[in-house]
Amino acid sequence: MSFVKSTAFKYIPILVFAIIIVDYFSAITGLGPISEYLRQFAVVISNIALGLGVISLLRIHGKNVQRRVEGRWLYSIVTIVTFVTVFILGLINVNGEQYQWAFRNVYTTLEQTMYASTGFFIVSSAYRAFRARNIDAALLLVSGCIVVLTNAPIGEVIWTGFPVIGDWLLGPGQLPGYRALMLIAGLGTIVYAYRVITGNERGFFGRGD
Amino acid sequence: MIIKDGRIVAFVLLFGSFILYYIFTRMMEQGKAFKIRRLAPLEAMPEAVGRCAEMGKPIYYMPGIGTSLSLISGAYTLAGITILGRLASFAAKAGVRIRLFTVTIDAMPLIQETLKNAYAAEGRTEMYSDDDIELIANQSSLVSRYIGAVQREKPAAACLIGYLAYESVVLAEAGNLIGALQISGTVNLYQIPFLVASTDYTLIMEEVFAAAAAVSGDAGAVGPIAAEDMTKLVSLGIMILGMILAPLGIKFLVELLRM
Amino acid sequence: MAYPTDIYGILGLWVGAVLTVALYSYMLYKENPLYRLAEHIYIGIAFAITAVVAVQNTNRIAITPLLKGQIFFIIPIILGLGMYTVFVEKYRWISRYSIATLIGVMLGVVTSGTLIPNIINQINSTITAPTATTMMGWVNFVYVGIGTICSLVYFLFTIEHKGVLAPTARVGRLIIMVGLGVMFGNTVLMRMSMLSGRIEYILQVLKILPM
Amino acid sequence: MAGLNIFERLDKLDRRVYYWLIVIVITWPLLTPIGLPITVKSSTRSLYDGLLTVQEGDIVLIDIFMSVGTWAECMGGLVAETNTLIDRGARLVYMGNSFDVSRSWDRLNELVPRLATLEYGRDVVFLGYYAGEDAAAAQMAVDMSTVFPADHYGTPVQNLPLMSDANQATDFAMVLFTAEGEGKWIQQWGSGYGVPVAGMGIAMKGSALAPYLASGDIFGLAVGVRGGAELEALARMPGTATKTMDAISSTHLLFVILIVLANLPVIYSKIKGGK
Repeated sequence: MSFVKSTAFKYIPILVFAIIIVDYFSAITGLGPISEYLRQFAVVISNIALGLGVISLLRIHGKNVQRRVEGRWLYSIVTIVTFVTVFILGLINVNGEQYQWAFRNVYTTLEQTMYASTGFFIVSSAYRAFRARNIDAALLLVSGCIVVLTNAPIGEVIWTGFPVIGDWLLGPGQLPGYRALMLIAGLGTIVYAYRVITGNERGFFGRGD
Repeated sequence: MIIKDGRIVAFVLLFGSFILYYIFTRMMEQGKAFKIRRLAPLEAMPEAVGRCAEMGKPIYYMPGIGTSLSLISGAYTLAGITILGRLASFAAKAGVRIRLFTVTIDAMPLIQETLKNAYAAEGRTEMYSDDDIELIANQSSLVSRYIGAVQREKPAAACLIGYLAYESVVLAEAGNLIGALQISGTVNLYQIPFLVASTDYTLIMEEVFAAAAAVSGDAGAVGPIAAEDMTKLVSLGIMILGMILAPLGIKFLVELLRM
Repeated sequence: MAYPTDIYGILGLWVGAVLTVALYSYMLYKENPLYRLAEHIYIGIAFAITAVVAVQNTNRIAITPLLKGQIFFIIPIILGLGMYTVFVEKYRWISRYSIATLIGVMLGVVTSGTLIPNIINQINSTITAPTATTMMGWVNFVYVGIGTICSLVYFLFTIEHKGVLAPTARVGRLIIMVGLGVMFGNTVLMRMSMLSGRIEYILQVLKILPM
Repeated sequence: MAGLNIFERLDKLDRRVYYWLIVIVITWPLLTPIGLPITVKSSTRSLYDGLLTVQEGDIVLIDIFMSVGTWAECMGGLVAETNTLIDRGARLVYMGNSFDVSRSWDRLNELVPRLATLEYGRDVVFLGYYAGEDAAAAQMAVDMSTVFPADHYGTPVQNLPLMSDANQATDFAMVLFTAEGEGKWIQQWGSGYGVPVAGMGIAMKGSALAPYLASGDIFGLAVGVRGGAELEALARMPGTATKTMDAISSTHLLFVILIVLANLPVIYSKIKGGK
């Protein structure tokens, strides 16, 4: 039993990896569906595991309410009530009017708004990063600004050269940097996969600990 | 053909690399020393933890916004969790609380065990609390939660290491605003400029994986990293050869790589 | 689309507008109770909606086929439920099997998804001669090729950047900076279009702009 | 701040100042549009030209990969594409793998009222959400009905006449991606079955897809909201993307001005340090 508890699971990643990768490379029929099922299994496991998040949410905010943590518990009530209400509405009928109303007006709005907030932060980030302290930073700054002026119609109005240089930068200009980064990310990922497969990555499925 | 057309080179690449990694691991076990390069972001961890201890503040950790361990982003999340283990041992020594925010809910058991093990190794099991791991449903709600918490709690340091997307600029700027020391790392190349701009130390691309290896430091982890440079040299060799052949109109290499 | 006339429609628009303002009050003012309210609504509703989708997915992918006789779909269901053993120290080893399965799938997906797009295609595109045999085509070919080689040299870490490698790595670094600048500049476009979308929405709710 | 010169003050500028400036420069052109001319990039033109090759009755697959968060970036282009394809008499199959895709579909219907004039099931179908990337696309290429036994509204595909003509990759005249997720179509449908692939990507796709465009793997590409505005200009249907372009101009100009301002202290200290 202790083998099952502490060792056997370490071979599962190798087994699953082997099935998917053999299916990927070889023309053996029959493996394809198994490999596809494994991927679906992962989706199911993840979806069922979402409940862990719900438990965490209810526990953290439930505690805040229970202990009347100052400045927090009222907000925690909002979280719990929102969650419970919308979840139940969704379970009853996902196409129901109330659920769709919440989806459309609350969820969609918050998603779009939060995502768009990057518009603010990107400027303050650039304000600090785009300083020509040395030639490296100057290149970052100049290429960034030319692309910005290429994307906006006003750039062309200021100088017709911007789109010409900008289009070159967007095409071949940035390509070597992009490629090199893609390459090293790829090579690094393969090494990492090897380390996990051979159990040299730490964590509970590794050799250590 | 046993191997599908168009995947022969990929097959050779994958298993060729694996063999190379194995050889280097063995070489290292037999006493050959490979220097793994200095990774400033990793070395900054004690400083970050020290700052938190001094100011009596927690350190924030965010292993990215991958939605599941089973996706490609899962690899980066996993590396982020390994690095978390390292941070946790520093934090345990200094008695600094780690607050973690994540949307990778299915990684929760792994995160839990990583923290528990790190604390236990320092004899500080009491430091672990489930409440310090905050699981959040999706990317954007995590952003709202994180930047809100940053302002209210004002952590002295923060680590953003894993699969990061648009939120990197928001989280990093929010941390920057309160003057937190920030360590970041991602393999998503679009986010690199923002992380470099807004955080103090950044692990760039494969450095995230190298850092995860440096954490353990044994032959099985470091050997493959040294071998990786060999695969880069091979890629360089092919590209140089190809650059010479192309103007001569010889398409042999290009055709070969398509196999 | 016209401005809604029914009470729910109008209420919806205003709720949306208030939430938008609430979130942006963080940036334009500071962290405040209104922001905090929006944040807490957000984490609640995001979980509710994700959970509803998770229930639907589980039903569609696993439970329906299981009930139709595809008995092996019991495996992921058991593994998924196994995740919950983390709360009971004695049985938490079961959750390791669930995690191990996820990691196995990840390893397969990662390696099969990286080899060709990230590595082989990148190398191959670099050494493929330009189709248009113009002067510019070849200039770009040489620039991209040499640039990629230099940039890759910059990322050689166990081999010291000495001799011919030193200037090569330096050029590589500069070329990477250009690439990062372009990515930064390009991202600005998307961020601003989205922000503009939000501001337009508020102006529409206020009836300053037509819907 | 006393005792600081102008450059040092600039350096310490509260970030809220420029956050507010952004709000102002977006609002202003929305209220009083300037309408700067938009030059069409060649990649957008090839996309549009490709749409014009569609013949009456051709079936086009449109993958709405965008989440609701990306509407401002991609909806304008999607609307222009849809309108152009309706003009050509194409039959349209929509799907998407963002779980909120049905919201995007509803929004598209609001923005293209003509979609409602088509006969659902014969001229247009919304299949709804699908999960997975390459595996899903590969499966669809062989047998669409195994991935989508029913459409979004639960109608079995057997009851949708359009879907009996569109059950595998070779039945389709082209695939258009929206926002992201183009890789699977290029790999599985483009390379695999020779189905022409194109579409509109988020701004960052401009860099990422440049090589695919050069190699002909995709026949056209509209990049971000700018690409959307170019499509609208080509189709002579100015819409949401065109409206946004003035705000894009003003914010981008502000961005560059701020960068220049940010660099003044650097230059100043260099000059001062050099003395």
